[in-house]
Amino acid sequence: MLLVTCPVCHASGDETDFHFGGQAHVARPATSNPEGISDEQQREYLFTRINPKGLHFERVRCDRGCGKWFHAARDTMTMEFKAFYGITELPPDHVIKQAKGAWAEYFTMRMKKQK
Amino acid sequence: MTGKPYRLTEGGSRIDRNSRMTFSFDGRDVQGFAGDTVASAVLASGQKIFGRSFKYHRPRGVVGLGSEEMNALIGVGADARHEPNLRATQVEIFGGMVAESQNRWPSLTYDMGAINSKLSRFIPGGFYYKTFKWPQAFWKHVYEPIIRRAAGLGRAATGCDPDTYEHMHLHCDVLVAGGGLAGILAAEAAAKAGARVVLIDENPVLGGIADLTAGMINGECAADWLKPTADALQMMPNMRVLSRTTVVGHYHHNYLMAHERVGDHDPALLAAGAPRQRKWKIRAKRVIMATGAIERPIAFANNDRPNIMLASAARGLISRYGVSPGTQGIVFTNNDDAYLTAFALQKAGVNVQIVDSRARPDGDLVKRAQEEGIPVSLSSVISAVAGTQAVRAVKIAAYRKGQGRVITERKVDCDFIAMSGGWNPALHLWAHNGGKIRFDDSLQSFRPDTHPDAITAVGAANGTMSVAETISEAQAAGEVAAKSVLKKAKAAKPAKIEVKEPKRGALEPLWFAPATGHYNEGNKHFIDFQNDVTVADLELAQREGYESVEHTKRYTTLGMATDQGKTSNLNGLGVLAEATGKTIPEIGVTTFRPPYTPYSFGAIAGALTNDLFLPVRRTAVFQWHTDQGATWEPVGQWRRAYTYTGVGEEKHQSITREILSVRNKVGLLDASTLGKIEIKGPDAAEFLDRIYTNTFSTLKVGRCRYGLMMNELGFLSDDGVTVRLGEDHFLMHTTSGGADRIAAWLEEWLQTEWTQYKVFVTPVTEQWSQFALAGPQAREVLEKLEPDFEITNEAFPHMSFKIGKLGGFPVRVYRISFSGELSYEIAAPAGYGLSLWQAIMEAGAEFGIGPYGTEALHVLRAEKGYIVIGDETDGTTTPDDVGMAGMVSKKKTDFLGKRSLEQSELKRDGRKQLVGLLTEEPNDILPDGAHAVADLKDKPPMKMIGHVTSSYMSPSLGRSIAMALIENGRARMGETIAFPLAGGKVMKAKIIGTVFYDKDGGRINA
Amino acid sequence: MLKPRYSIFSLARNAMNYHKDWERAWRSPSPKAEYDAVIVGAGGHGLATAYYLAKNHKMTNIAVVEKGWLGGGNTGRNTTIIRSNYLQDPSIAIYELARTLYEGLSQELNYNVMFSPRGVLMLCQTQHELRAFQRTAHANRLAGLDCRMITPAEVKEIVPIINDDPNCRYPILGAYYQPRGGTGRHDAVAWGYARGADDMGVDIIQNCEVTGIQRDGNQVMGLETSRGVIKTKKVGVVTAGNVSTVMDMAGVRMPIESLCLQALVSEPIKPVIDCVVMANTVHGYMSQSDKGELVIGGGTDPYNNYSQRGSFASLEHTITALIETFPIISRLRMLRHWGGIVDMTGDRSPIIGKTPVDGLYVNCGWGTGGFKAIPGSGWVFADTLANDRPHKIAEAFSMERFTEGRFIDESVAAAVAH
Amino acid sequence: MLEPRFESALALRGEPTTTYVSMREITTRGMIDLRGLTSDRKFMAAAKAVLGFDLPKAPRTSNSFGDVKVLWLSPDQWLVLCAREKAPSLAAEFAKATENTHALAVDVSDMRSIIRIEGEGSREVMMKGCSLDFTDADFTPGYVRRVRFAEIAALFTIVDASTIDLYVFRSYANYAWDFLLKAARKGSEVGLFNGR
Repeated sequence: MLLVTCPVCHASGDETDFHFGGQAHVARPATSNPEGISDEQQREYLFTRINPKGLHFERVRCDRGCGKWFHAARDTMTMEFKAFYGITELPPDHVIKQAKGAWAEYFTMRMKKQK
Repeated sequence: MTGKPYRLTEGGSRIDRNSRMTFSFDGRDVQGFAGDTVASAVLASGQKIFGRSFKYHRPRGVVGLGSEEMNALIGVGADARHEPNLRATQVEIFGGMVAESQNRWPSLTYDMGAINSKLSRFIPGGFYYKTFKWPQAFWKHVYEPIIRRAAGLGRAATGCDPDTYEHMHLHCDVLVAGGGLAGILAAEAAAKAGARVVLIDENPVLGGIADLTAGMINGECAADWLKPTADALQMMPNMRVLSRTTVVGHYHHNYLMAHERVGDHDPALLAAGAPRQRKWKIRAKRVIMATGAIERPIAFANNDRPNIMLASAARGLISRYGVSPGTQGIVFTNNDDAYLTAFALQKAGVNVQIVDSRARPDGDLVKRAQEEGIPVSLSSVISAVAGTQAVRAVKIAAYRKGQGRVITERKVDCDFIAMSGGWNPALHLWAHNGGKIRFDDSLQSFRPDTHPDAITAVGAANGTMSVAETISEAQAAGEVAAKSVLKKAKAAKPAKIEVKEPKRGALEPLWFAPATGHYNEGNKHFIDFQNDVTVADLELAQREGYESVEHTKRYTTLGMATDQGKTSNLNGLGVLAEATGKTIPEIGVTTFRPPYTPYSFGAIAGALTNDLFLPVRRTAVFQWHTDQGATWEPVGQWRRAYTYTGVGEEKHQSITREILSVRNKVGLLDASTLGKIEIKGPDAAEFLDRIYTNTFSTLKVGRCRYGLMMNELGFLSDDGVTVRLGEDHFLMHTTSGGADRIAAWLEEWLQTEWTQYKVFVTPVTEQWSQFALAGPQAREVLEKLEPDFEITNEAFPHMSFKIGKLGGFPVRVYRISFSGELSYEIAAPAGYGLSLWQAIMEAGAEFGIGPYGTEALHVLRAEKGYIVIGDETDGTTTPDDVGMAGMVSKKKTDFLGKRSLEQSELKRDGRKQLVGLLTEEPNDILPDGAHAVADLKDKPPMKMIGHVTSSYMSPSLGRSIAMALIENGRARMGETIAFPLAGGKVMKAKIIGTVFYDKDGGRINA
Repeated sequence: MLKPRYSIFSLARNAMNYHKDWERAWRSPSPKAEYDAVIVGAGGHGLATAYYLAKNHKMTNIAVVEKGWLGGGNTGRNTTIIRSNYLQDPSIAIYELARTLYEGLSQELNYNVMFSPRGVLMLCQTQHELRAFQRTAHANRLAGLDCRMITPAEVKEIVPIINDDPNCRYPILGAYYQPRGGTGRHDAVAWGYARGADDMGVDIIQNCEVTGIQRDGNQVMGLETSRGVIKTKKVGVVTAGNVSTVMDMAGVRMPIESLCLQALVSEPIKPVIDCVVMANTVHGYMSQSDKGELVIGGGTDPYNNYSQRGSFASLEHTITALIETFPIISRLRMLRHWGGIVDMTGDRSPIIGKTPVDGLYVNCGWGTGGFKAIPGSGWVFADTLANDRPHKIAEAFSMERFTEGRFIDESVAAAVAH
Repeated sequence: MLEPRFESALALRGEPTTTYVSMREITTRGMIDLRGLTSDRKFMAAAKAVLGFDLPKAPRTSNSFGDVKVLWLSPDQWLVLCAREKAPSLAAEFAKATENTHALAVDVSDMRSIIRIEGEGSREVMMKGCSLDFTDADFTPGYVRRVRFAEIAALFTIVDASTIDLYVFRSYANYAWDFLLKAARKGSEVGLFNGR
């Protein structure tokens, strides 16, 4: 029974008071560019998932609390939460630094975009 | 010794000799004292056999003192209250208790199953993998049934459990698991520092095995010194002590499960309303594991005979229950600790001698034995045991480490054996959630190492066997734990504690005591008593290549019995290590899994059983429906009236009646369960355009529009009518099952994708009772309800709504229809729901109004070809599949699911399309889900081309109708297709459009 | 067979000298420098693949590499249910092939896998569920499966301990029954295939973890392992919950999420239930092992998890549901509970076939239902590997289906509540 | 003329005698679901104008003046409590006052049922149904929180040391009531808070 803390209302509670929404930071292509989305892009968006053994980033809703969605960084081996952060935000830098493999690639790419 | 041979005249810290009680064991009345366990009382009565073993059905007696017991498993209670497989060493007796032994037939002393013991040579570990293969059918019909009957231990209860269970949540700074010396002192230290502490112990009284240790504390024996401290704990305001409670599991983030046996020991408590058992769900900031240690048996020939027990158990029987296992005892050991048992026995007047496998033990206790004149045979082992139903004698042989077989033996008469192969720290909790463990040579056992969570091990659980070290370790741990969680901990002054304890000599591992003839030549050296796993079985597994410790475990079933290897796993590893020349750490351990000891499913479920198993959601009219004889249809957690069956009426008759009253007169449906969501904001219209396949920004204020929703895969997920209350204000209706799902769905998109939208979403489903007043005479009924608004067809046309009053009722009335008739859905605040419903029924009485249920509704809508999400769609159905491509906007650039409709599979030809069906024989009703085939064959397999989604006898048309999803259906109009049914019958049906009734929709707009 | 056969006679013969002469069930070889094909993952699916590669395709210079002990993953953790009464044609095809192979597997492998066709009941507890299973029943009958709908009375007859109170929360409206479904002994399936494959010369290399996949351009060249480099031009990845991690080594990202599925057993008791009962509305299923333990499974936890330790919340739901369904279990006790890491695809159906990398094949996504498929899965995957093209039955399970929207969704029948 | 008759969800359930806490339904309370952005000055001012006091901004707190009380539900959602008969007009006032800004006020007086749990064991009984720590220092009068209680969505407020108001959706009221009857059954006391 994971112990989760909502970064919006700062309430801590059992995982059963929250709703888990799968991988974080999955962009919906149609929102930015409804035309010219390839079948491959659509598959990536709908099905292809980063599925790491170790640090993972996911979406969570404060389901029984304030009702707001947020992000969590969690180790899928130890279940330790490394950070909770806003639904429109990126993880804290020190957590991004710990990201490996596909997640590391993703964040480097995001950083480039921002600059 | 007294006349009653095994109950000593004095002693027994747990029993109250002034309160006698009688219970029955296998139908025989047994006398005991308050505080006795079934084990102590039955042993006191002279009976040694408690059960039969799992595979060989060998007679077995008590081995342990508590939850580690693996042999003396009994069933307690009658009929629906029967509970099997309880450990006799844990079950506290009470007057009138009914207990029985298990896994024997016809009786304990004469058991047919014992034939297996004779055949044992032919059924080594894993034998069943090698045989029972021919002939094929025999496994299921012959071999397996025999095996199943022979296996299994006790029997299940009969009927529903009459007792109750509950859960209790608890949060604390420090949880201390185990109430022995270490646990009590750790808890005291933490509590004195100001922490909120919970101390949990599985026994009825605190103290652990302090009463069995040698140490003297401040001049008193450990137990006496400890008692006042233990009593004081109960009084501390920031301390909670749970007895008869076992911490059964340690889970992520220091979440612990504890199982309290509230009323098992005292029926009076149950009668007074107490739950039988309570499960504690505890979130602890820190955990201190003080779970003690479990003594190891020794593997010697026939070491499973009744009255061969652990040294600590023999000691405990005497000091706690004033019961001696016998009159002539042998203590067989490889360590100093068991010498204490010899002293206790001698003090109790029992003849005892010691067999010690070690050559030169040099501990204080060994010296004391010599001083007290107890015969000690060094460098010796027990090489044989005489007696089947009870120990009669043993053979003692000289022994050198690593010796394969013994040469010379001498016989010694005795009637019990107390054995000790050393102690294993009870580190199960440590390992449940990923704690690392390491092997300790001095213990010849594993002890806690590192752990990812905030948990500390102290005392014997940590491998610390000395009293003095345990005390300092425990107090330090308690204080550190408190400090780590408190902003400022109180400074507690350490009390002065002086400990005198004997110097211990080293333990020497003895994994296997040789016998005449090799271990693997018929001698049974048991490792796992309950599962009848012997040394020979373990070596066989190795020889056959089942080398991984997990393979050995699974192949031989070592450690898979109800004690989960508490007394057998390490001995097994020791044997494997010697057999393979590896070290025990190289062999490795199997995974420790919760629970520490088994606990009841009832306690796991808690209060949520019977009427509380899953909530039933009720509308405001629920009781009225019930009184009118409604039968129910579960929809999500709701219960909706399926049909109102009158006296002398069959369901199909009442359904027909309800349908016809809507078609010909007027009917009333409780539609309160439909989802209702208020959506408001400057971007509300644009937001809805993203959610629905069709357009809502063009909807006029005051009007209603039917909408379709897809998920992102392009498949239909929900539908319903949404009305525009104001320029930026909408009320969305969803399906009953979809209400919560869709509300969450809207929030998700607003919060996570279109965060720029200014839109508020507030679900209001439960605020409103909503009733569909439907039928040609609906308007007349509405008129009688004193509307304060115009209701003529012109003023109040189809797909519009009014907000106003019906008499004194504040209402919203929507002119929408799911029945194809003139229909008004009238919504009023739920508190007025029942009286509005009754008012409508009264107003409609003169028009012959009747209530109708969900089944009638389904037939009505099917006659009109309206789809039901979940019937006509199944999660892989697109709008075009159900002929609603027209409702998918071509103009809108983006809405949910739009892009997926472009995937090749979703737009390919030959997809299944929704069509209407008329069976050739009007009275034939196609079964739900029946499949049509491309070409009819006399037997399967046949190529299927689609299936029936809805099928009914239509009273309005006086014939059967159906809808189906058929490959290329819309191109097959007029074609007749075949549905081969079970039993060879074939139904043929003609494909037509989906609208069967009132095709031009005149009635809706009337 | 080179190995001496197992039988009642060999058992008796060996008893004469106290079973000292039994041979190893499988060798413990060191990896060779090169193989014609290497299977990654010695679970049931991987071992079956190796067995049929050797048996059906005469490829015996092959190896199975396993980071732990063979059969140690989900093969040794599941609730051993075997059935084939699925809704979608591709599913029916592969699960029925598997079930048929199971029927003769003990004889085929000369190892008693204890396949026990004791029958599988899927309860119908709502009108919606009843209709859904009726649809499945019609489809299965026309596909030639021996299955049928049965009445509440028949259910009670087959499962006397079931709660047949018509007023309970979800009264039993009927059940979908596959008499030839049942259970098997999960370890024995892995061990039997291992012994059989080993007997034909397949190297089963345990404690050998794959750390890298070597490529030359787009062609697989070999594996880097904890026991050195192994050259091979054909690699079949069959690593269930760990498939994403292994495929990442070849730069292939999978449509997979790894979740924790939990199971538990009760203490052994005398027989109370002689078939498998699945209650899908309330989420719980139960059977009784030959040892007497009630074997119980439930749902998956809602978040990615590689720890093989699940959350207690889902166990509570499962057990509450089963007490409602079988009231007598209330006073029985949970002996042990554990978790397995299941690989879930977007449509909950497996992926079998080729990958964007030449010589790299994958068989994964069995999610919560893999055990029942082991023989069929091994059969078609071996054929796919041997011939470098998908076996007829495997075609529908290609990864491309996610690009085309061609899903194989078994949950559809109960997908949408209404 | 047709006269509406109000009937609460638990109207047919009597006050229990078998429990170690007292339980009764509160039926006189009106409720308004108010949505708006804390960052929106116009909205906050408008709300204050209607209420006569500020909306609570701190999570899980409540403000009140006279017979009107406001519970914080979320950063952009509040539940306004008032006399049941006053709710429609108050809701209208909010609607009017927030006309020119982004807000939503809905009269939801019939959407939830309120069960008042009173007695020394009230917190203990709550802890039989939900995982929160009712001994926590924050759980003082005025504390409000949404939780999962006995598997259903609920909302509670701490009224005083031994009194709790439990809000559940109307359709679940009987289920919650039945759960409480079982959890608070005499003889099942845990004694967690007897002077501790």
